[in-house]
Amino acid sequence: MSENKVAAPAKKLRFMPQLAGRPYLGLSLTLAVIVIMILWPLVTGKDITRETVFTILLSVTLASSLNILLGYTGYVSFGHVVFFGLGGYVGFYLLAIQGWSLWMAMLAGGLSSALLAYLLGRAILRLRGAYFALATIGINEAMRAFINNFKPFGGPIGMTLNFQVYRDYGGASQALWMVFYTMGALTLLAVTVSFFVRTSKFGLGLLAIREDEDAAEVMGVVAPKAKTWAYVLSAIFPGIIGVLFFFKNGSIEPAPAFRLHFSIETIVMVMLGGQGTVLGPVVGSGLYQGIRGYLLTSAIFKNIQLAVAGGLLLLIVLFVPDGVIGWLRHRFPFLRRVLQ
Amino acid sequence: MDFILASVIDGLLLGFVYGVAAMGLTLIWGVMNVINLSHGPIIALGMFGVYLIFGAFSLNPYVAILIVAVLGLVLGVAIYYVAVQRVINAPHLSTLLATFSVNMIIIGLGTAIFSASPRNVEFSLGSLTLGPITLLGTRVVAAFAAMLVAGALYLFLYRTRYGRYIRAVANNRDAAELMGVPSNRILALSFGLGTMLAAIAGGLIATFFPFTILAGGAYELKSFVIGVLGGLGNPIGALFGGLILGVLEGIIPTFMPTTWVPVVEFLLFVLILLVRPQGLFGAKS
Amino acid sequence: MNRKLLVILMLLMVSLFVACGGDDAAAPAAVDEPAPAEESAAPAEEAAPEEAAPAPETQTIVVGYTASQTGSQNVSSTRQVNGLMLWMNQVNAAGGLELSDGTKIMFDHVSYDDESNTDRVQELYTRMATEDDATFLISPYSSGLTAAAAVIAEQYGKVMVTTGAASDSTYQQGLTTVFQAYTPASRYLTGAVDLLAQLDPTVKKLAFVYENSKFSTDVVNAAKAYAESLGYEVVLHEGYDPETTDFGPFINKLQDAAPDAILGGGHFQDGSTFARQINEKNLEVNFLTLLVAPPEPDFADLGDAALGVIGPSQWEPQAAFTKASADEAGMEFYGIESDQFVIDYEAAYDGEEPSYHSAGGYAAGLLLEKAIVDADSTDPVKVAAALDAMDLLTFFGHIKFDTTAESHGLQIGHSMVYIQWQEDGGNLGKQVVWPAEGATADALYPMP
Amino acid sequence: MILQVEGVGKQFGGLQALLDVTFDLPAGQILGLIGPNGAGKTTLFNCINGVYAPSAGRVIFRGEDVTASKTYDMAHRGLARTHQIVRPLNELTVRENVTVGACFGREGHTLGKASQIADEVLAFVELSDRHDQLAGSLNVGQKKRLEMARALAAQPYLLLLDEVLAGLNPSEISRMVDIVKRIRDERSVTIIMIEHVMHAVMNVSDRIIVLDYGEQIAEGSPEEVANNPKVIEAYLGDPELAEQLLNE
Repeated sequence: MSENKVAAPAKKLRFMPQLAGRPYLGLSLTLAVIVIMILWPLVTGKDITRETVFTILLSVTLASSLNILLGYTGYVSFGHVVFFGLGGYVGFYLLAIQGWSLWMAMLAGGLSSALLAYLLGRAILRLRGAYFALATIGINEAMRAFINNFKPFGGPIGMTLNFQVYRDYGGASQALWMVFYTMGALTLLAVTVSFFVRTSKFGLGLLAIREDEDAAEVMGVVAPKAKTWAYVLSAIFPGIIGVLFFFKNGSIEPAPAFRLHFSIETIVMVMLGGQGTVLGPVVGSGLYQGIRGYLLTSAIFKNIQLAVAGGLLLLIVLFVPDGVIGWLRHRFPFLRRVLQ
Repeated sequence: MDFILASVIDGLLLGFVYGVAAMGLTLIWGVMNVINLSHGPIIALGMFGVYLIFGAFSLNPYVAILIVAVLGLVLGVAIYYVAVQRVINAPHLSTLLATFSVNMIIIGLGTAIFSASPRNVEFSLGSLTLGPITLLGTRVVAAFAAMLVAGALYLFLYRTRYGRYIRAVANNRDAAELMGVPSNRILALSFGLGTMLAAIAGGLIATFFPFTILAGGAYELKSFVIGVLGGLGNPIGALFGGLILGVLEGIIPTFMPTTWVPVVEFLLFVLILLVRPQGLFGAKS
Repeated sequence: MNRKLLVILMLLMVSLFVACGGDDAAAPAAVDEPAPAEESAAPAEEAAPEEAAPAPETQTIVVGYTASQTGSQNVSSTRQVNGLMLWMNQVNAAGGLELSDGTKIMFDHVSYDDESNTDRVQELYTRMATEDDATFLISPYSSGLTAAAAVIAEQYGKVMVTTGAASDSTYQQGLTTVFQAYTPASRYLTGAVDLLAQLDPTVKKLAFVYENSKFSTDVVNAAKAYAESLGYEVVLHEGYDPETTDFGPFINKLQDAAPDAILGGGHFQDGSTFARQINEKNLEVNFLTLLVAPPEPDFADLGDAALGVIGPSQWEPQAAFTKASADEAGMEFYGIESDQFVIDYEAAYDGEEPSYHSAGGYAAGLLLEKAIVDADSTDPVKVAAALDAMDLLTFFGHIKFDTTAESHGLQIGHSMVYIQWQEDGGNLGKQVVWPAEGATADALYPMP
Repeated sequence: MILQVEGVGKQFGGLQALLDVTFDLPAGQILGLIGPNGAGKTTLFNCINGVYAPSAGRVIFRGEDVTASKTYDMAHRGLARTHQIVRPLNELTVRENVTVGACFGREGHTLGKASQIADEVLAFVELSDRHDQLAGSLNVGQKKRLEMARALAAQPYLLLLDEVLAGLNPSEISRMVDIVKRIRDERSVTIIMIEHVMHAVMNVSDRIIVLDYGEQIAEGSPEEVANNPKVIEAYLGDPELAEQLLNE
């Protein structure tokens, strides 16, 4: 390992924003990119652009959240979709059956995911490496199977929303725009949270855990607590946007809510952009959705889009494990100030 | 009573086949600490292999399984050299994602070629009625075949030179290398054996259940559960793990709705990971 | 330094825009339709509408739908699409529809493969409603996928005629633009219970083993309530997950509960597998009714396992819905007659026998056509109003929609028939066994 | 007394790694811990700083019983250590590594204050010019000093140094010995050091404890220990060689 690092160019820039010349440049850049994305559908005036950007924003939020655990803390959560699904379910139940407002339901969805993460965290974060990854898969599958049998949540057929609900939000087409802007706001918030975690003392502790958990503990990082909070933080936004997503969908069922593949796609986005960086998940999500959209619609690749995506992933894992942003940071040290 | 007996026997017969699938997964983990996320698609390829050979040449499915086994071995070795070798010492995330990308490639190509529509190997060995219990011929044969495979694996690992090499590499790769074991080739062979077992399990399942190219996913998850039950890295433990899972799948539906089976399975899985990660029968530490 | 930053900023934006824009630019390549044999001969107009007819009066209406070309629903879905395309080709071959102002309406379609996957359905219906400018939508096959599509139709205010989607619950969500061609799920098995009562009044114990899907759950909930109201005892009531391939546990439970009759199933794949495994396991059963699978001609592939199995059907070739029968009942008749539909369908698809899914597909198109004619317009609001007002007989049967706010669009005119696979001179064949007035044979009871 | 170790023992399965180790350490001393490989020195460190829970005995730190505390508790209480095999946080910069020590150590400083301390400590161990390099890219000697800096940044009361001289060349050794002395003198940090480089440990230690097969076989001033025949026998094996070493 160490031989590789010797070759790395000397870094001249400082990492901590409060010490750097312009502390929030990286954050501002990232947020600017997202704001432009949010405004893009207004420019084109097309519904389909809004739908595409919505998908990207959703991915950015999920990827940025996962990055707190995966990139900063070094724990591979393969079943992270469990928070999306559970939050979505709790919120949807409150919304559709109990008649709560969307906002309260989203809050409740986020909180229930956070609570699940807190309870789980104390138990499964003791596991390391592949064992942790396996446990997260097990939890997701157990949760899916449980919800599949849980009658208040509709069991296997899930729940549907009565369309009258959209009237409270100005009709169906108004509601779609509202959902979109809410998604945008949440994305900005999630990325901002990710940035402040990355540049905080708490975040430094997480990075130390990622590099060497035992050594970090010897230095005084209370790893069990820090890991649990990282887990909780990485669960909140998936829970909130789960509610928003299924509100938009109008129905929720166990299979789409707890689709393991969805977690893995999110990991791929984080990897593609560069794990452990703030901008990485944003770029990774955009790239991934762009590639996926292209493959799905291309005449040549549409039938084998999954295979092509798999091939790309393999190339990234084998040859660019640091992702786009990680690679740029290594290759062009002067970019480290901007590409955080 | 008949009801419970019939359920347990059904479960047990299936359990042998689950065991073979899980042996493949756990062998790879034991030798190289890689969780093979392409396990499911390879099981599905085993199913399709038998389906195609049976359909095209009208070969007996059990002969077809022999051919599928060889192909599975070759495929596994190829996957090792292409996708795994380079990241074998990298953090777990890399091997997980590398094997997952193989999963995507197989599923992607498989869906394009075979579509996601269900298939059936139209093959029957009739059934065997013993008092209140009716056993399907194909399932009985599959259970025997699974026992044979497990026995052969045991003999291979403990009675042959390459088997000893594999165990040596599993134990301590560096030390084995120093003693002159060609560790990279042994790793490739182990990966191939793991996928071969998966393909065989798929072939056996295809003789009695319908399947799609996506069908392997469920058996992959079962293999995780079994692997953890029997101790990850312990192929013989996996066979017992398979039997336990099979019996659970038989017994649970006798007193609660069948759809609760996966809830119990996965809770057990997480619980064992937390409490006894070395599995019920111990494994390499 | 600032210039470098600027360059990076621009690069990032460009890459993201490419990512967003890529989706806008290209549409998923439309699926290749299973080409009906007559297509090549028929619609020359379709190929070059501007030249064939004077431009101002011809309007081409795009109908959007997805098909499960792959995935678990592919058998039934393919039949449904075949039926729909037969309708479209026939309308276009006949020169389209003519409105009172002289405008000619031609139909075109846009469709994608939904892979029997809910997420895909929503993505694709959104695309059809926005990007592909589909004026009207036809549902995908199956209640689960249709519920997903209905949300999009409602969100974008598109009229959608559903077919192959019986679940009642979808229509109790406050939909306003979705109309159901099928008899709803709640009336799928009630007739089977009546049939059983007639065949053997001594029977008391029933078992329901059914797929955990929207459709089958709606069916079984209604049938169970009905059976219990008639004094039947339900000794087993259990759902199985849609991807189930091993019915062993359920068959063991059935053996243990020893019901006189088994009702249930779900869709084609699981239903066939269930029937096959019941047969393999030599389960003693007198009366077996399964959803969806038995009426499909492909069910005959099961051989012995199919014999005696009963299934509810939305339509059978033997059904005699003709102009004459409509006149007799004092109802309006519209479109093709049953006999002609069978002949045209077999001619178009190399002798493939139509199933009720095929008929449903054709009927969905036919209803849309009729609504446009009645509305004398393609305006969605007017067409929806015409559908609301519709009450007529077609080759598919009686059609009338619920117009109450609670269950708007629910089919209330149409009703089911029941078929059973029987042996006739060594050949397996479907016979209509219920209702008695339309029966072509007596039901085999107990089943062989 | 800053540290009291009372009858500490540690067993791994059938192996008795430590048996009944007892000593007191007054503040301000440098205590040398020597013994052959496998004598249990690092195990003793691990029992003191909470990596292992001792199987027997008590550890009292600054008057409080801290037996079987977590490592991070010990860090917060003012105990810091280095590792025999260095454990840099490879993908973080040198400065970030040291900042971690300051942030999460005894004082639990804020990020801003911690990085000031990091700069100061890096200057103290003469690593300032490397502060922006990734820790993984340092050479062994630099990594040893990084370990030391990280531990110091925590501003501990007691510092456990595990073979900080191993693998260093003679000039690096004298530089490091100098640093160790200055830590005690300028920063009034009490130190226990495990060391194999005899002349160095004899030179800096106020007192020395000798372990052999997990047992404490001698304790005393460097001279006493060096002349203890039991020590010479057990640890140094060949008395003549021992003498030679001592005279170096």
